[in-house]
Amino acid sequence: MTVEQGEARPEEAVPGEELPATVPGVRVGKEPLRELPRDLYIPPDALEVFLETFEGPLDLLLYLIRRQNLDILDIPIAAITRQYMGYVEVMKELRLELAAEYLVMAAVLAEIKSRMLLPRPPQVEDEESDPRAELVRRLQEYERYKNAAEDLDSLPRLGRDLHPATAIVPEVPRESPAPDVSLDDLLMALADVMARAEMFSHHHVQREVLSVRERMSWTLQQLNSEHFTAFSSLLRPEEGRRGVVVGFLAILELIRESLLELVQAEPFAPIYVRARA
Amino acid sequence: MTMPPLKHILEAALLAAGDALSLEHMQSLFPDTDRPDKPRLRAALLELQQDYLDRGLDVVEVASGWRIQVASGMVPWLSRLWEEKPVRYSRALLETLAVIAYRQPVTRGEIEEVRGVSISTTIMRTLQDRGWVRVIGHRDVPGRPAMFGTTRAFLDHFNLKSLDQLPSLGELRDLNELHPELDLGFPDTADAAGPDSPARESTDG
Amino acid sequence: MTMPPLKHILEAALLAAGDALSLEHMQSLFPDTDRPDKPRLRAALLELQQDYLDRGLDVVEVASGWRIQVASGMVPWLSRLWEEKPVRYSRALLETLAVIAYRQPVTRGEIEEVRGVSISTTIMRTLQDRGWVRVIGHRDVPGRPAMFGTTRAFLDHFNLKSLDQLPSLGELRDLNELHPELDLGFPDTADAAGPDSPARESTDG
Repeated sequence: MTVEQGEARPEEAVPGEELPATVPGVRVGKEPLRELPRDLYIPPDALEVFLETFEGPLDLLLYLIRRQNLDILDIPIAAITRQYMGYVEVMKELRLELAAEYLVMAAVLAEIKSRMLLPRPPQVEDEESDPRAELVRRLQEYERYKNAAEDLDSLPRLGRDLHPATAIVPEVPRESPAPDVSLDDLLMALADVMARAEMFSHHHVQREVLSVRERMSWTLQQLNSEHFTAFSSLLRPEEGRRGVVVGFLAILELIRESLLELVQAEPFAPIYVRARA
Repeated sequence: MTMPPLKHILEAALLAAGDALSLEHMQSLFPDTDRPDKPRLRAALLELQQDYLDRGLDVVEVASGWRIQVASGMVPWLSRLWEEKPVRYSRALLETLAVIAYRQPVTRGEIEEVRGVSISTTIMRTLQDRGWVRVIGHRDVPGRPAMFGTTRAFLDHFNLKSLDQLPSLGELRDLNELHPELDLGFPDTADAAGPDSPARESTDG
Repeated sequence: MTMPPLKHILEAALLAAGDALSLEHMQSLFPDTDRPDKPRLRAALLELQQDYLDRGLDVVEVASGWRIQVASGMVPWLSRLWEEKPVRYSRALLETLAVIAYRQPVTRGEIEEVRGVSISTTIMRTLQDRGWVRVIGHRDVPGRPAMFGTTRAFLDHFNLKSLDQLPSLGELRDLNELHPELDLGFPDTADAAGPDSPARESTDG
């Protein structure tokens, strides 16, 4: 890698290249790149931005090749290497964070160049003989996907070119007075809790005797007149079927004695209980 | 660029937004030189409404503007649409939301007091992320707890123009959350109760 | 409940979903006794397509089913609908996505080999978070690196029905096609080269 470094100072990195005014097919972001730093003397900040537009060494190389309208299969290795090294040098001088890949590529280029300068033994004639072959393959391969990425970007896509059409689904309309809480509804709630109680039945912690009265006191203690309490929370499934029945009877009794009031918003909605003030 | 009929632009905008748009917002879609005034917008929206009459769609005005929604007659056909991936809020979340809706402004401590259980941070975050609930101030007591209230998005979701259209607490609950697999021999009364069965009760003190 | 026209039910369902629905999913909306078969569904969707012709809407089939979308012709009118500009993806992300789309299943090492740079974890995570890319297996080599592939969501997002609708990849040419005089003094080796040099190369990461 040290081979080339002395040779290419930034100022002369791309000297005297015949550059087209615009660079066909080369884009920086969305905009076609209009002009290049011919002598690489551009403000460091701008250069940084310029270099950041490259997606790595292959991209930079492709750029160097394309901007001279060269065939990718016919890279003038010496010239390209010199230019490439120029950019790498600049990046190093600016202490840009230089990805290791750039240095690896520099080494690869230097090696190809040196091999091409060496006299070739005449007997080596197979297709691997051109030391550029692997580089060309990688460049082509990369270019295919670079173009594919552009194609992908130009496909119509959701959120940019297309928008999914969405309509709101309204809730089922609801207005009108609440029905009285019927015994049926109460039974349904009971059934709900009983069903859950079944799941606990195998625990059977203790079959303590629960009197309805005791349970009424307990229930009253759970309630106050300011807040509603979920009916189902007064029935404790873990006590099993029997405990739930006792709890239910306690509530019925409290209602009968006008100590509780029940509220249910609509059929099958949860029932709430509150102590009468 | 020739301009498509106004009603088609509005239709596309409302469907793309997937939400209500105010008349002002609709106006802002147009260049200054070609900005329809509100009566024209209204007229176009009403035209759209007409077009939708025999279809499953509706154009309605809600608190934050106009929106396109599926006509209520169509809703029963969609009941199975989300069966595969139910995004259903937990009971705890719905209860919390209800308390906030009815008692706003309300602090977290007050919600917890009403519900009798502590409220997970996740629930409060979900409600705020959803845009239904936001902090609307701080109670002037030690610790200055945040007070929560509901948002326009909340009203829109429930198809309400204002808070006083809110039904009773109990109604906010989903009927389906009642365990449907009750098999304790009770007669199935589900058919007896229509979804529109009346329910308006102020459970709030 | 009398049944509205099939196309209106589908329209309402697709708009309510706000996303693509598969034909199977559409079928599941109907009771067993009255379930339209797929040709009938297709016919209704094509009818809807006709209805939309002069409007700003499209009914299209993408990878995960059919969806209704605002046609791209309407987009100029909607550009001010959203505050933010649509997300623009970085070249690094698009190139990575392209390599995955065209060469799947592919490991991260293989992607890096093609692109000549290491790929940030952020990019892989973004692609996966967006649901466009997922791990579809592990290469049976030391380290068992994950192999990535694209998802239906990727196809949906790019308005594609299947991978073979992707624009075709450019050709690879052979170095030996080159005219000998352009070479830097090397003898012409064109005759020595095989006709189809392999485009695909297996490299382990």
